[in-house]
Amino acid sequence: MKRLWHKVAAVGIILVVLVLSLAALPSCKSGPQAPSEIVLGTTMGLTGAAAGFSQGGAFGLKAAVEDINKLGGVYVKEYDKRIPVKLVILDNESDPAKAGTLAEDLLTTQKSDFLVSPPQWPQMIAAIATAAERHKTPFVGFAGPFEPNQALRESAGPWNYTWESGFHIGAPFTPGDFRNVPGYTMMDVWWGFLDKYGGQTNKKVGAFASDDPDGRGWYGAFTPALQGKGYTVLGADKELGIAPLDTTDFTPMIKQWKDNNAELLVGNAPAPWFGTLWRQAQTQGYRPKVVIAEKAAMLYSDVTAWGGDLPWGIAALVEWVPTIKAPGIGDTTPVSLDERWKAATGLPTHQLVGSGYCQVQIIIDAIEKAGTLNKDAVNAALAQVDLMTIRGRAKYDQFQFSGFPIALGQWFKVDTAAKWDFKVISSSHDFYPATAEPMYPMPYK
Amino acid sequence: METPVLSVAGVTKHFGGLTAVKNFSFDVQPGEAIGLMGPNGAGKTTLVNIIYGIYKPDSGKIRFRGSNIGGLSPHRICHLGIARTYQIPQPFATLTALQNIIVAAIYGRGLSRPDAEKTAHEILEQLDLSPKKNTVTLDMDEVALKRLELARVLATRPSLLLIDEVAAGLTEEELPRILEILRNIRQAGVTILLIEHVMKVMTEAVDRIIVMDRGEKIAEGNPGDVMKDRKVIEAYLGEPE
Amino acid sequence: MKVNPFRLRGGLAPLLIATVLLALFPLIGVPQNWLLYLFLFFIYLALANMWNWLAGYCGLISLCQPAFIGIGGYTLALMTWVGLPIWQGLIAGAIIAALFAVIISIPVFRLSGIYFAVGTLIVPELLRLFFLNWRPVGGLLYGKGAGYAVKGATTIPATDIYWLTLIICIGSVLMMRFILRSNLGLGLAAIRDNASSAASSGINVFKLKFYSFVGSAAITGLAGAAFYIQQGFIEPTSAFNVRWTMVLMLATVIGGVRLEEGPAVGAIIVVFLHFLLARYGGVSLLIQGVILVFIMLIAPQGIMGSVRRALSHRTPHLRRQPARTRG
Amino acid sequence: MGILLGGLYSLVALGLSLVFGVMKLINVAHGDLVLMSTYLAFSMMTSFGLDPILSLVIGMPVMFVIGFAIQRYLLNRAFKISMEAPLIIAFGISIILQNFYQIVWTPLSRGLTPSYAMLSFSIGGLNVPLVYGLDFAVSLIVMLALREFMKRTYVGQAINAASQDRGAAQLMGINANRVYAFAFAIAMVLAAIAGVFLGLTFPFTPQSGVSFLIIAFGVVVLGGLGSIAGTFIGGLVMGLAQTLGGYFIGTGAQMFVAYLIVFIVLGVRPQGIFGR
Repeated sequence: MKRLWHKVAAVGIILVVLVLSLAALPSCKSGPQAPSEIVLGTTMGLTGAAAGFSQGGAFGLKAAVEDINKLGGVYVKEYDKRIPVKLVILDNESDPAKAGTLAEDLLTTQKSDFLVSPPQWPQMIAAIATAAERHKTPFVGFAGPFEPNQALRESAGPWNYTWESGFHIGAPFTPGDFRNVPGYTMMDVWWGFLDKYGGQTNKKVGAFASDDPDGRGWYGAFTPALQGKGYTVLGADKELGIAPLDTTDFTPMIKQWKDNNAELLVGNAPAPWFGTLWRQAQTQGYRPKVVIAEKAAMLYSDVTAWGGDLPWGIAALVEWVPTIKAPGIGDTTPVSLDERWKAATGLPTHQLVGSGYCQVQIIIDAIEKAGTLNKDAVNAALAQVDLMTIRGRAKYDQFQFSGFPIALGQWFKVDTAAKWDFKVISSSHDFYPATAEPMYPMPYK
Repeated sequence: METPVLSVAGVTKHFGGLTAVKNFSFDVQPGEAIGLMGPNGAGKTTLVNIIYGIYKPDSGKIRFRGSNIGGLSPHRICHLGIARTYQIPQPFATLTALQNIIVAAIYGRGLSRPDAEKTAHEILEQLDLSPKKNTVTLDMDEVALKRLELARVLATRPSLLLIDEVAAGLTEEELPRILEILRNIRQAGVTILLIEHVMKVMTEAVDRIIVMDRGEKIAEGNPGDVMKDRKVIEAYLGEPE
Repeated sequence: MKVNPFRLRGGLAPLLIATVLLALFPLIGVPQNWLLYLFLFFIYLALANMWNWLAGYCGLISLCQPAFIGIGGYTLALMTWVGLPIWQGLIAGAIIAALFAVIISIPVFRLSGIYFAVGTLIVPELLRLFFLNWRPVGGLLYGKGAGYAVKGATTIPATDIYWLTLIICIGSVLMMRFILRSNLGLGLAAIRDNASSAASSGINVFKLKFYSFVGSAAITGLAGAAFYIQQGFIEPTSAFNVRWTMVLMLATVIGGVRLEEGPAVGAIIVVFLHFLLARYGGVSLLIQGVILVFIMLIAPQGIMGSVRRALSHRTPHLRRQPARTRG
Repeated sequence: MGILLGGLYSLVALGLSLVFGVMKLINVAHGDLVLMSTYLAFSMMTSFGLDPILSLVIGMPVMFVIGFAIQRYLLNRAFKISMEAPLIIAFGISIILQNFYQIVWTPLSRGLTPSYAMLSFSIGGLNVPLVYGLDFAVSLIVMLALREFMKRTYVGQAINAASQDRGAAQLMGINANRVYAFAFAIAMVLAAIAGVFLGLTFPFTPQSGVSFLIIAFGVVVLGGLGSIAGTFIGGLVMGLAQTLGGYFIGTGAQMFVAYLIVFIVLGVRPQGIFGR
């Protein structure tokens, strides 16, 4: 008899805990759907491997939300009033397996009206996009390079509610698009630099990429393009230079590049990955004349972590710098935004602040265009967005992708406490002026 | 002559530099009860472990009803009809006495659950354990555990039973009962190999005694004769080590 | 007391009522986030049950559960790429995970006790590295480190996923009930208590452990595949991640290892932490780690173990753990 | 090159092997404890400009005390609970440490970069980084020193005895709990040395502990659990497998080849190549 009692008690406790835990989650404060605020939700890795990356993007999102709320919120015609914006950020600890459930949580518990995302890993974008599609909620995110994200979209889709922005690696824009001019694809930006100095090298290239969607997207697009321009990419048929994210020993590939005297070293990989490679290259005595390390050399905190003089002279895409001439919300300018970042964190410029900021500008524009918070109406309005943001002009193409302008920068040694400064060395845009002459060849001590 | 139930022929086992069992041979005939005795460390338990497949002998053969059982795993040996008890009882500590026996009846004899339960009750009755059938064995005393050990192995319905000390720790009053139990087991047709220190049990329960010292057989014969053997007395008294 | 196979011979009624109630949730307009929490709860419970089966009842501390989860997920994703329906992918995920368990059992079953744990820990890492270098379908932009999308995952409604995981979860609960009350459970209890004695009572120790390992792998693979339907995307590093092991252990240990209802209580708490702590980024895992250590030291039998002890008058055997024998 | 790297691997694995040999515990927090030393050295380098290798003068005693405390106050209690309790507690410690590092030192990738970390010397046309050479030399020295320590000192002999047989050691009048605590503390000193040289060789993040652990596991399994010489040789095999795998199959397959060898060895000889 006592045993039956155990059973009843056990089941009772399970049910009570279950109900209590569900009730305790703040979701249950559901009231009438008065649009007292517009909730923008996002999940990103505030901790874990992606944290350095997310820090700037998250700041940009928050700054934009502060700015719009300073103006009283977003004007929504349906209610003829300004509605303030609330931003909810859930930390997925840089774990893609967590991103999926948290994205769902954004829509169910947090009651997000719309989803946004700063630049982050394709896996995270995929997780949010999947949730957005299930709940038919517009998602405005910064995806980075177009090609791998388009591949993802094609295989995982349909993603009718996902609107991504970034830049193209090499794929051309549709005829008639205003972006069919120099300065909108990574290749184009690189040619601006390589056409000038490549001829002074032996045109032998060591190409590297991390084994992830970004890295593969780059490798697949760039190695043929480089070869088309008369460069020799060493071991391209054997995918020499592609290595998994946690690789610790790069000496086999470095040895090949060095033995074949590759005077250019170019690629796309995360910062720690490239930092290890580059350090081993230095101890091996491999000294190419040109180094372009996409993604790896984007952030100040990343390159300083390599230590020594390793960042010196390394080039990468300029995603966003405060010298861009572009509008923010209210009286915010790129320079004032950058100052806010520096004041808040004590760190030098973070390039992804602007990329985060512009996502909020886009969704606000779409809401105002739609004049309602109805999700389908806003989704339709997103297709009509044509807006100058702090990151450049935003306009979605038939792939629901908005390519932003880019330029090339290089890390300079400076006398400030920060020691390193990222300067624009080559640009086709008048609103994105070059601020320094390129260093060629790579400076070594 | 009948095929011996158990035939141990020239078995030797070394552990490192130590020879635990040395060229040991004996046969056990059907229905017989044999005693194996010897001072501590003589290698008795090792010999049982070799028979039961826990250790592999370095040389020699072990036959059960004429077929070689060397190298078989313990559960196979159990299925052939050999059962053993441990010197220190090894019950399934979180199960009740009844469940302990049911496990053996199901897995050792292949009974269905209801049949196993019925058999288990019978065996518990037989060994005076019925009052404790629902006690978790972790809470049982040493004497009861000794019997439970015997009960468990009986549930596998062995034709040969290797008993490693059943009477140790029993009081003088409890001895007759355990002797009776052993007699009952024999009457059911089970052949017994008994390791025991309690002389009274040895002399009353077995037909033949084999004496072992430092891995070797030093005497064999009926209980009365063996007890008078000079080598046996020396083995027990000569060197206390 | 830990396993008392004749306990709770009836008692299916509460489970049945709970199942029906849970199955009705999506239809009676329960808030959507409940369904989300329950979805994760179902997955975690199924996974934790399977780990409890191995670690709690067989004494096999398996650290390779992420391998089965990842294999389940990958099988599902790849099946959608060759155009097979999702439900076939699910079943295939379970089958391939079980087959994989059969293969790795050859080396790992030569190890016992703590060596078994070491051996199994390497397996997910080995698979992670394998999948980082493997691209069975798709072009340059897919597979290897880039991972695969589960095609068509966005078209499956959240409620369908909810029901699917409910079925898997209840399946795992019933399976545990059945096992613990069957001869298999009795045999496993015997092995766990005393392996050598079990062998000499006629139990084929290897066979029982092997069946458990493979069975657990199958359900774990199934639950893993179901998880990736919701996730929609799989790549090697998160699929074969030690974090899964953390979740399973946490759920089982908090609730009470070797207790049937332990994983259920533990899974509730883990799900709760999962969502609650996402708002306190940075300290979330730290807190989980502290909880794990704390519970292990203060209440090694977990919450339900302590509750049972409080309810039970027959305390001695609950306090004392049996001496574990080396298998 | 692989052999030199293997020296480092065996250094990382040594503490794990010792703890396993003595108390039959798989210390899954080993990688994170190694990382603690790396971060200590990093902090001392960035705040006081102290050379990472010199910082071991502080790092080793600190790690000794931490090791003693963990064993004394956490694991010792866990051993009394059940077989799996220490394993689960070590798992918890690992998670706690990882997140602690993340909060204190941020999740960025760091490196110990004194000027000599970039130097290299050449043997037969091959440029070998100076730190690789240091790794190997230090691991050899540490290995020999540990052997002598175990042979000649009382504590060493006691640890040895306890690792052979706890019961027997207790009969000889050795307080096993104390010996365990010492063994763990010594393992942490080994971890301290390993941590600094790892930091000099590879960049690290708060998550790096897991990969260190898995490498160490591979080494220990290859070499046989609890054996010093075996650990050393296991490390060399691991390093060699990694490098050769890299040369013949591609960088992506480096560690895969190494683990595959570990797994095959496990299947064929569970006690390791050199285990008893």
